[in-house]
Amino acid sequence: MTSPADQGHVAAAGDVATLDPDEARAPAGRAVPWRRIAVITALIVVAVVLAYVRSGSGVVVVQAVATGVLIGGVYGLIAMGLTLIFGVLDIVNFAHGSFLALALFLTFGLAQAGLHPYLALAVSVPAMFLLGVLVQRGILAGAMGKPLENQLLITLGISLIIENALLLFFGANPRSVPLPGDRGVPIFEAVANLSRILAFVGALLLAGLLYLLLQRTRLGTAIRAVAANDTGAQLVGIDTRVIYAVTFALGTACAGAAGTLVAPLVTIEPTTGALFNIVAFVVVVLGGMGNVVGALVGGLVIGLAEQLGGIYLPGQSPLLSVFIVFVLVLFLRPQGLFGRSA
Amino acid sequence: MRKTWTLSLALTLPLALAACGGSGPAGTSNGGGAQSGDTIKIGSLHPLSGASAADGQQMDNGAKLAVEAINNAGGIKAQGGKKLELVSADTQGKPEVGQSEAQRLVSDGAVGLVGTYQSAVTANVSTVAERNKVPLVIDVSSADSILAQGYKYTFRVQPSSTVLGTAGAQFLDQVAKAAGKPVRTVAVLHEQGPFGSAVRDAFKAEAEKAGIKVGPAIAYDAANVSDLTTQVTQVKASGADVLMVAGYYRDGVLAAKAVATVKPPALNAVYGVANGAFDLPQFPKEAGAAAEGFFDANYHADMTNADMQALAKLYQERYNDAIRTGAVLAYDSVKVIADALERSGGTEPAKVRDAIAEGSVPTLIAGNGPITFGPTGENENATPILMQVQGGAVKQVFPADKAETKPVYPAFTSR
Amino acid sequence: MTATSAPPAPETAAGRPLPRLPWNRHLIAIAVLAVLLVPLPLILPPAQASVAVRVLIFALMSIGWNMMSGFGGMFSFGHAAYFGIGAYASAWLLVEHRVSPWIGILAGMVVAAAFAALIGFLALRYKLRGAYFALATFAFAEMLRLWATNSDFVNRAVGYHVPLRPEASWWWLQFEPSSPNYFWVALALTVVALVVSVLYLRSRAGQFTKAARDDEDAAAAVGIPVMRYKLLTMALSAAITAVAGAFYVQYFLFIDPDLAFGSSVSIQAILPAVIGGVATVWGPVIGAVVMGPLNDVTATMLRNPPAGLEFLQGRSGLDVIVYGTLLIIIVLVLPKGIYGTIRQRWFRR
Amino acid sequence: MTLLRVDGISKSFQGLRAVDEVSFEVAEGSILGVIGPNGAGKTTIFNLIAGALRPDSGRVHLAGREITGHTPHQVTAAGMTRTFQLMRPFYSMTVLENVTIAVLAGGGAKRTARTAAAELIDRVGLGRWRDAPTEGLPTAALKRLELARAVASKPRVLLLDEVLAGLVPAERAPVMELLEQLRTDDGVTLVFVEHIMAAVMRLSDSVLVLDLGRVLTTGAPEEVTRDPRVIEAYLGEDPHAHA
Repeated sequence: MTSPADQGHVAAAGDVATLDPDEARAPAGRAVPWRRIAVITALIVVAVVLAYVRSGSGVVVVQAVATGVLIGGVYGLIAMGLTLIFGVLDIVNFAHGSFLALALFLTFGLAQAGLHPYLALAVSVPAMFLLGVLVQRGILAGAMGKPLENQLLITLGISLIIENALLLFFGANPRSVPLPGDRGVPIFEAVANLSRILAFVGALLLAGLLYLLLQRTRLGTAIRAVAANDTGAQLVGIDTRVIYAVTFALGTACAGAAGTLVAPLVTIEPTTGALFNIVAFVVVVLGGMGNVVGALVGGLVIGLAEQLGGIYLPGQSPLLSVFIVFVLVLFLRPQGLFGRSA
Repeated sequence: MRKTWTLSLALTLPLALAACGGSGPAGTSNGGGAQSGDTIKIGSLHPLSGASAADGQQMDNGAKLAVEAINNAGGIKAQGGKKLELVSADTQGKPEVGQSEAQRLVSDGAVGLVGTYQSAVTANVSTVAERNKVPLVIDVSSADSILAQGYKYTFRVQPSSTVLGTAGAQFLDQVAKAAGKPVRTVAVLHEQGPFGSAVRDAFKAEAEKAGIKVGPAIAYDAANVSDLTTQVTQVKASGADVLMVAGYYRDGVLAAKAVATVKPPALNAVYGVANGAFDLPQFPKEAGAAAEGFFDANYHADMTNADMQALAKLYQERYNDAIRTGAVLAYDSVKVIADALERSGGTEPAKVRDAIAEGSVPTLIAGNGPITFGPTGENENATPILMQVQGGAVKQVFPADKAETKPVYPAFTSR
Repeated sequence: MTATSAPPAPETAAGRPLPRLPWNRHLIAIAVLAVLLVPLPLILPPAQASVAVRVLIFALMSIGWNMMSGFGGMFSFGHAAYFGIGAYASAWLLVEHRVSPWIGILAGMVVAAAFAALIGFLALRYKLRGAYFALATFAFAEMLRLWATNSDFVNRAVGYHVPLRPEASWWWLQFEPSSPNYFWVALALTVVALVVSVLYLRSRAGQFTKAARDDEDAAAAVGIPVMRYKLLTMALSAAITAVAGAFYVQYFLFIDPDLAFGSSVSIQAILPAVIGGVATVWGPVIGAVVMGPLNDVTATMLRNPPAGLEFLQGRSGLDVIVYGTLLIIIVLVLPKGIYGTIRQRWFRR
Repeated sequence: MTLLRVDGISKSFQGLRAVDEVSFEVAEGSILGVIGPNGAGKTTIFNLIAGALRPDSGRVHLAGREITGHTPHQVTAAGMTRTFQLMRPFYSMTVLENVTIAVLAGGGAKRTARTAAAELIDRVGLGRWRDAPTEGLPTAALKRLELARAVASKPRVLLLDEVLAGLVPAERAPVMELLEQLRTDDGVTLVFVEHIMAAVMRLSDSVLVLDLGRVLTTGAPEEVTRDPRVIEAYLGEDPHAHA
């Protein structure tokens, strides 16, 4: 127990990151941590080579990498919303996956009504944004500043309600939203469905938009200010209540967008969101809680871990390798791959 | 000390109240109890809500139609024409709920139980049946472990995972040899649960007897798999000429899509064993051209049987839905109990059990002889048949006596 | 409390008597409650008796959770790990090695405690707090679930059936399905767990644990080896929850990876304590009494829905919606839980 | 006789040297005042010798035994207890329970711990707050509680981090009296960080002045305050700013 007592309340989880000595050398935000990127890239290369040795087939590894990267982009988008909420509101949002499930069902409904699945974005994103505002103002605002467990339990409650309301009203029969004109597209020796590639591209685009929003707009500056120091932000005249609501809504909108993008890829069930939620938590920790760019990179890493893990541990669930990566990161780099910056 | 008492009372009261709150089931059963003199109760335990509600409701409907048919034909004649009464219960697909609901039906005086679809629930219900000495006739639940307990009161109408895997391998061998292209290597893609693993093991053992190489065997988690492309690429890399798939509906569709995307060149056929997707009418609709040529060795309602056609028609009229094989199995299971009631000379569950063990009941399932139970409670005549998607519809193709048309092997001629 | 004729409390230099400790009051209440509840299964119809047993299993799980997360301040989101270990240890010993469930319960407690100490050591060694700690516990429970699902050692996803015995037997903890013995055993286990937790809390170790929860550095500064007592608390907490798992198997006679290690199990361990009152002796018990029968009440309602809600017939999920709503309301309005709030009003010292 | 000896301890944070080769000795039964401008490294030194931080280099000896790198509870067990600058009571407990735990942690018998704690509470003048929850206690009472809790573990050396800060002048005198009593009646050796110079002048046998992580000077209170380097170090900062 050599915890630095003079740091006061280390218990606030985000602070862990700031204790990292590396943080001083790579000041928050601007500088690109080339060394760390190199290390991560090297690790990935090693993992791919080992997978090749293990499977003995180049095609299989190329396919695994392609599939992993494509799904990883989507994980990244989902995790960006989650990490944004954590960075600004200090909430571990257990309801994130259920927002995604809600967007899935919304997309399904619109597609049933004859809308092209991707056009559903025009509905699902604003709808989830609005829902985010309502949930934050209506429920979570009452628990701001309370112990972490309180928010965790509240969002857990929200997720139980949403998931089971979907079950209650739609039943558990799996549904699907086929993408018109979906087909296999060759990538080197591998193939991937067009829907998967479009979801990946869409996720990257939206992630880029979110990044620009945070870095280049007044709103983004205000959000980052609140993330860094909310009392300070209040002092310079930022209405933190508005920022909290908007940030939470942006996060849920990310889940909404992701929901529509993955709708053609997954089987739509009330519990589908929970699966993504677990992965998203792992990604968030991996990328560093509150780090938006880290979430995207973390998503790619986890997508790869899931696919390559299936090669390393045949017969084990790919989720197992995701959790192994998760626990290792928690213990060895709790501040995530890129430390903290919002 | 007064506060101690207050506290104790405060704790006891809600418990008592809660107990009353939960008295709904008992209240319901008391209502039913009034008629217990003139009807014989059979319990139907299925997942009427929850993840498998659609199948559960089909099976419950199948059981209802059987009771209706028997009552219309004059009830149980050996017992003075007493009518049957079906008491339905919802397991919600949860083992604990299944257990308490089974207990409730038994307390209500059910002479036999029919159910339950999910293996975990069936396992629990079979324990209740055994402890209360009330026979349980399993309509759907293939896990071998259920009947491996040595229970005296549990019977199963559908074939077990082992029977399915074994027959599946035999059919494949025979069909390929008849086509002049004996199978060399079978890659296996199976869900990692007890069902997929048991089918894989039985299939592998039987196929290797016929000189077919089996491997690689790739498992996946049916609950959260979202893509099978990498797995099918592994199959492609292995050069196998047949891909065996044992899984459920959602993952079955994913496998079909992955095969259509990856297109392993050496592949002659995708061959399901008890696959939850490949022999369902909606499978060709959802998977489209990707489904064409897919085989499935599975138990299936015999569409060549006139009684079956009549039942399918009745079901369509009554419930506005196409009958699934599960409903037919539930229908048969109720028939099994009714037949036993005719011969048992009483309604004591123990006597009904003995009569079931000795019975021989005609069935509507294709390929099967009459339902007769072996010493472990397994239906000795249960066997699958082979089906194939041809021209966007599921057709019975093997064995010859149950075939609507001939199997096409290799299935993917165009590739 | 002044109405009782207790021996005079020791007095201090200032001449004021020291306040009495609340522990004896808890022990007496536990004893009274136990005696009052003994005839319950004889009164209740069988279906309700099984609900009562379920309530006790919930309570037992949550008493364990509350020990670590309430009194110890280490929020666990993975108590399914310990419940599952208890369940699997006793089932494995019984099915594979014909070992009595009583020994299985003990073995489950030991293994769960050891596993908790291991997780705890790693988590504390690497200083995981708050959300990180909760997520780590969650990850370990999930890893156990995934491992058990694919491991031949514990029969993969098939799990274990407890073999039926030809006649009732105390040694094999198996009775007629409607036997009140099940309730009595569960009651006895719950009472023991409550007594153990009260005794632990008043012990030196329990006091140190609470101090370490309130302020870890201050506790270390007065000389408390914080790590040791945190690990001890986690081990005890895991052992209690493991008892619930082991008893679950003997009562339901079946276990598989999802029933043992699923995340809903972890939630079931959390909810009673949160609803009843975190870090209170009685919170988990009261929460379990509220939660246990909910499923049956809503199932009954959905079987015959009230007018206007007919479309809900045959649907499921309402019970969990009620849990979720209850959870949010409690956290927002009664953050001390039902009992915690009552205690604040009535037993304010 | 030297009870506490610190030899050249250093500590860096992210390349910044917060404590640089600091050495000093404290004789048994004496009182050492530690002063220095903000950021001089006073609290860090406390953290280093009390085990909350591990020094990068250097050694700490207590009563001849090396305690460098010991964990805080081991240091306390070895006979040295610290208080915190910001009061850190066990918030869910009453004053009595807070002190009782410290008595128990110091090895006190369970049977007598509460009585001993109550006596200690009376002694630090907290008697009227004894059964009060620590939530909502006034600062002065919390400071006394912090002191009572530290004393309860029967230390030979007591490290006090600004015990007087936050107290109005009228509240300071009794606390200072109490500290003197601890030395004379209980033979406790005191090391205290303090901004209030009057207290430093009155209590200290010797004073250690820190600046920028280094020892600037050490000596008797009167000498030190006349030292021009000390005055320079404090320039730009009012030594009573925290009073």
